[in-house]
Amino acid sequence: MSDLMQTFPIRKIIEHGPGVKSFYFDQTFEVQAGQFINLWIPGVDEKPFSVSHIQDGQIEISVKAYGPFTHRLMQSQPGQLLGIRGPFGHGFTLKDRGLLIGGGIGIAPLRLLARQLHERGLHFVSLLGAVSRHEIIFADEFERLGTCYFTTDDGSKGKKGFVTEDVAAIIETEQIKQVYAAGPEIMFVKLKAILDTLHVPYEFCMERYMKCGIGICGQCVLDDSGIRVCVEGPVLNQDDLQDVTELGMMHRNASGKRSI
Amino acid sequence: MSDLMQTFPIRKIIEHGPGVKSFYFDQTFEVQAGQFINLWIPGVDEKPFSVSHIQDGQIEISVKAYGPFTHRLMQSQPGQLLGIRGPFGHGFTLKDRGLLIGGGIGIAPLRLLARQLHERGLHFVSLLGAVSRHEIIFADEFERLGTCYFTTDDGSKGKKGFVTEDVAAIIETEQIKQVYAAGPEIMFVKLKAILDTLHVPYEFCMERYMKCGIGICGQCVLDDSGIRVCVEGPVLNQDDLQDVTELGMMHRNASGKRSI
Amino acid sequence: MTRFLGLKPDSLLVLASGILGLTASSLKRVIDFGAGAVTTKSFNLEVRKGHKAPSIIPFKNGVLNAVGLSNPGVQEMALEIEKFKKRCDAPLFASVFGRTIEEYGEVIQQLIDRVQPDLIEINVSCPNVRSEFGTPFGDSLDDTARVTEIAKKYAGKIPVSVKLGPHGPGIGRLARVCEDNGADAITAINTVGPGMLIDINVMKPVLSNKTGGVSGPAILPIAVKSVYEVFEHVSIPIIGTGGVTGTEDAIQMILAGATLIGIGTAVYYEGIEVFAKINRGITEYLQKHGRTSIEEIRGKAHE
Amino acid sequence: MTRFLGLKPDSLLVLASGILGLTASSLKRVIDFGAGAVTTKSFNLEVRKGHKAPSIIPFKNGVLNAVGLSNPGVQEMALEIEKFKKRCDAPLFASVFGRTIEEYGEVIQQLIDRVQPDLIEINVSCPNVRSEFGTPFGDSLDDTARVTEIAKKYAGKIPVSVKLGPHGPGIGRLARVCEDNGADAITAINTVGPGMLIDINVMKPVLSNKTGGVSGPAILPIAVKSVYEVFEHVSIPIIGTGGVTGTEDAIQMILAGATLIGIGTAVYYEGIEVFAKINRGITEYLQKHGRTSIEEIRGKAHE
Ligand SMILES: Cc1cc2nc3c(=O)[nH]c(=O)nc-3n(C[C@H](O)[C@H](O)[C@H](O)COP(=O)(O)OP(=O)(O)OC[C@H]3O[C@@H](n4cnc5c(N)ncnc54)[C@H](O)[C@@H]3O)c2cc1C
Ligand SMILES: Cc1cc2nc3c(=O)[nH]c(=O)nc-3n(C[C@H](O)[C@H](O)[C@H](O)COP(=O)(O)OP(=O)(O)OC[C@H]3O[C@@H](n4cnc5c(N)ncnc54)[C@H](O)[C@@H]3O)c2cc1C
Ligand SMILES: Cc1cc2nc3c(=O)[nH]c(=O)nc-3n(C[C@H](O)[C@H](O)[C@H](O)COP(=O)(O)O)c2cc1C
Ligand SMILES: Cc1cc2nc3c(=O)[nH]c(=O)nc-3n(C[C@H](O)[C@H](O)[C@H](O)COP(=O)(O)O)c2cc1C
Ligand code: FES
Ligand code: FES
Repeated sequence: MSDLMQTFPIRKIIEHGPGVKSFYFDQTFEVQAGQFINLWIPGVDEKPFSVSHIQDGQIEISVKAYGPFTHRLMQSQPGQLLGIRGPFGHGFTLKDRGLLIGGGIGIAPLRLLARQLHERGLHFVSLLGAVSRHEIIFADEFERLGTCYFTTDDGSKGKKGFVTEDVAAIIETEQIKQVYAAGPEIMFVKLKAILDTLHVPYEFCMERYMKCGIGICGQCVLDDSGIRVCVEGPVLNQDDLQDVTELGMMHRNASGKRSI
Repeated sequence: MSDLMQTFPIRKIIEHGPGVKSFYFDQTFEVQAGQFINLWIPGVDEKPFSVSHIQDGQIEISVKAYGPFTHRLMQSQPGQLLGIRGPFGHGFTLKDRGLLIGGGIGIAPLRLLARQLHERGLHFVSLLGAVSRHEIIFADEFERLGTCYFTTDDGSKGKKGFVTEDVAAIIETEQIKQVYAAGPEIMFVKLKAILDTLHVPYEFCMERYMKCGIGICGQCVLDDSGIRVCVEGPVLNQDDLQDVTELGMMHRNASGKRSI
Repeated sequence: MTRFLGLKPDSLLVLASGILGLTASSLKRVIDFGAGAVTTKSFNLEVRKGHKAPSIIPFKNGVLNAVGLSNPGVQEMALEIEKFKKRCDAPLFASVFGRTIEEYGEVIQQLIDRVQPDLIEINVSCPNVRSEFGTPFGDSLDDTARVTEIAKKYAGKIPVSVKLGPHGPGIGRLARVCEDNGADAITAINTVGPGMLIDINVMKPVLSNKTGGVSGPAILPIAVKSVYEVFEHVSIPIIGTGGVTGTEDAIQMILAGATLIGIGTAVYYEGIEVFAKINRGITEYLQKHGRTSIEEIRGKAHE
Repeated sequence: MTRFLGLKPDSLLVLASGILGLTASSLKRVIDFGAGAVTTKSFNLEVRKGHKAPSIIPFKNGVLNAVGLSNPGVQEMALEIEKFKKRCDAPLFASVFGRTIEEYGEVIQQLIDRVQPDLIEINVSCPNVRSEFGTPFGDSLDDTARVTEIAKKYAGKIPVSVKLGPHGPGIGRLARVCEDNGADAITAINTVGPGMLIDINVMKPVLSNKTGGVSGPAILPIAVKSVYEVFEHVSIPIIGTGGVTGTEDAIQMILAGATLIGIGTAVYYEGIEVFAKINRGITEYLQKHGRTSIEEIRGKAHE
């Protein structure tokens, strides 16, 4: 694979839940869980997405309909050509006794992480949360690979509430040595507070508005550290995040101006 | 080494005979006997020269004063920086029972050939000619490596006459299987006639006016074959020379116009 | 230590405009990695989203970009510059542009009402804005003269560098016009072209804007030649920019006549480490050639 | 088989001017290696030695050249063209230039008095002659119009292609002016820049002429964009030239709107084999995309 733009046909599309679809492409590169690619709909736009799975020579991208780009993507058909650049950035480091914490579509990169941990025989536990039962995607896959805890806002699966509420307890019971998280930024804010207190090392898969993916435009840079999410991230650990002052706050949109 | 221009200090200069000097540079590339480099005197001009020797990590270029460039070169001093690009083209193939025929400064590429044949334990005989005794450069080196025949126009060393006169006889006595020649083009014309009749394979190290050295300017191309001396040559064999109609005739100068 | 318009940057390498230049944190990090000075992304009065992605795309020998001068506007950038100045002593160059000649004056006014950059760089040469504003001001001697004049007027005692491209009526003549109108320095060059990349499977241009400026290794010889030409036409200092990714490239710029060296796309090819690497390389080069200062070789290729 | 101005070259690849274009033998060999047509080196009335060496020098991402339009003059070139025509049926394009606008007419006159090339290519865009003759004619809309007009007048029924560069007042507008004045085709582009390389040890420009035009991979995006722009401005066919070294590059040119594709510096990077290689690549590409003819995708990137 490379940073140069190349186009590939969509091999298969599978719908996973309300507004979530997976797109499959021939695998032409190796990828660490947490790394992302830039997906180009020719003539439309280009946006970053995590690789959520690799199997049978295909890579899988799992997308949640959100705004204009992702809605357009939902309408695409197998055989259609999309541009792929990447993989970009640094992924998760694979350690034993991990706790994987995922919220919403953030579960996508954790799915590949779970697979890679499992393949290396590393033990882990998952804690997945969403608004409701239907939005917890890939639940069965995580369950097949190890212990799973669930939380939903409406209590329709697992415990009613947020993933952050039970983290301390799970770390204790499951003798967790490493936390991996991906999901909405507000989740990171709460997790960071808990984990810093418990002194458990962690890696968060961050999202920021991206333009170049190759570390030059400055669009994805974090205050105050100056770290580029597209190069040094998207997976950042407790040390990388030490000097980040903007966690959960406004960050930059396409103009570079701060917004929520 | 590379096609890109790089500059190197002259490490040493040795005078070999009237108007012939050798220039030594650190060896930064491998070279086959017969290949050439382009030598740039910054601010002056750039001209092609064969590598005449490699020893103790240095390459040697042996130059005869001729016109403006070579006269300027004679004035340069050790330590001075010259540009070198190359090596370019194809050199001699190393075969057993060779006859090396050199005229004048054409002896230079044969010197490296003799060395390389010797190193591989291949048997060869040399036939070197010049105007007079003083102009046969490197005679002792050739003599040290094997049987040597000499001819001079004035008879001051070896036989009086031209190298071409004794070729057939030497091929017979020495059981020659391959002829290698370098020298004035008129020598090639005569040799070709003799060798084609005897059906002895040969390789000539050709000279043509050169500009690019990288096969694009077309300056060094031979009629009617279209062969480029800088890429397919400078060493060409009996097959390459089959369709060459311009041997010993006018060839192209800097403008591309034909002249002698 | 280098001297440039009364400034004394720790290195003669400057981060070029548009690269990691949106925020104080980003600019500061580049200084930590060895840059002597940093240039902000070009900004103007408005908040501009720029072109859709792909807007920055590597090709075999360089990078094509058409970000479309996206920027958060002068107010936000002034805040970032202020933040930078609080955290860091290194010189900061503010790059500005305008959709009209008058806007150059206004944006400078609004900027220096809030914060004092060490230099104001006037971007008249971005090839991407052609379709939007007609040809760049930098393609016209007259427009370049007027923009320079107005920039100088509003910049007051803050020095002004005009950033030129290799296109238009000749960069030497353009530089002369800038000098005549009071410019304190010339930045040469902006991106080249523009160029286009077409995906042969979907049969469409890859950049959303279709065309984009070329930067990176592909343009080095054009940049070196531009600096050489500017040096022959003016006596104000030059920030030599374009395709520098290593020490040898940087030295070429100096020999051509540059006082400072802009580093942009090299951050993609070599990482932010490129600043430290070239700093080290220049020191070694000077030692090897028995020189005590870079001043001794500046413009040497003209001799 | 491709159709181009009534010609039917066996391949849409044309040897570009200045590459292996001095003699019949050389041009013939390039045809044998798979070119559909060949262009001679540009020549004029005089015999020109050109600049001293180094005059052609590779750099990291391309080649810099300042051969200085060396050529053996129209008389000698006419002989070579005649020889070529005797030995080979493939179309031959004669590239001519003049030191004055009138000389373009004279050289064409003297040429066609002796021999009939299949097309006359008018070189108005060589960036190397700047210092000698002032700026290239191709930097001026008026000069380009006049040269085209005079060339058409003298060329009679032999078609004329004007070779343009990416510089000057915009290649689209230049092409329009050529079409308006009767040009039958446009060749786009000549070399870019010019550029300069400085040796950092001897501290001198490497080219004897100091500056030279940039060709090869570095300029591909600029060439593609130029062809794309010309295609939007005129309806005459385009010989798309610049930086093409492989099949993908060639297809980009076609999608941008080229009818034939010029191949120059690729001969250095890929050998003369490059013609056969790209011919094969294009056939494979058409098969893969279920197309029966290249015509079906010409200019497709404009849709
Ligand atoms: C490293 C990374 C990995 C991601 N992985 C996934 C994934 O696996 N699955 C998935 O569904 N989504 C993923 N996203 C988010 C995805 O990029 C956005 O959902 C998408 O860009 C939204 O575009 P839109 O036009 O549909 O919505 P918009 O309405 O344009 O935006 C919706 C949200 O997406 C963000 N966004 C928009 N454009 C960008 C951009 N260029 N770069 C980054 N964020 C942007 C906005 O800030 C906003 O929060 C990832 C983002 C990043 C940065
Ligand atoms: C492959 C090759 C290997 C050579 N090896 C040697 C060598 O080992 N030692 C040596 O002394 N000479 C060698 N020469 C010849 C050397 O290049 C010329 O002697 C030199 O170029 C003369 O330049 P000048 O200015 O001194 O003389 P000029 O008066 O310019 O020319 C004298 C002769 O050299 C030829 N010549 C001039 N310029 C060139 C050029 N650019 N390319 C090719 N020929 C040119 C002329 O045709 C003429 O016959 C070699 C030439 C070639 C092509
Ligand atoms: C992604 C990107 C964005 C750029 N944005 C600007 C800009 O806003 N203003 C400007 O004057 N130059 C801009 N440039 C041009 C650079 O400052 C620089 O002049 C050019 O890229 C050549 O230098 P380089 O090869 O070192 O990148 C941009 C270049 C790139 C690659
Ligand atoms: C060594 C060299 C000589 C050239 N001479 C000419 C010339 O005489 N006339 C001309 O119109 N173009 C000349 N060109 C330009 C080429 O024809 C072509 O337009 C340019 O090199 C871009 O194509 P490329 O990247 O495929 O080489 C020359 C190019 C090179 C590299
Ligand atoms: S997206 Fe451009 S620097 Fe990260
Ligand atoms: S010297 Fe240019 S082709 Fe041989």
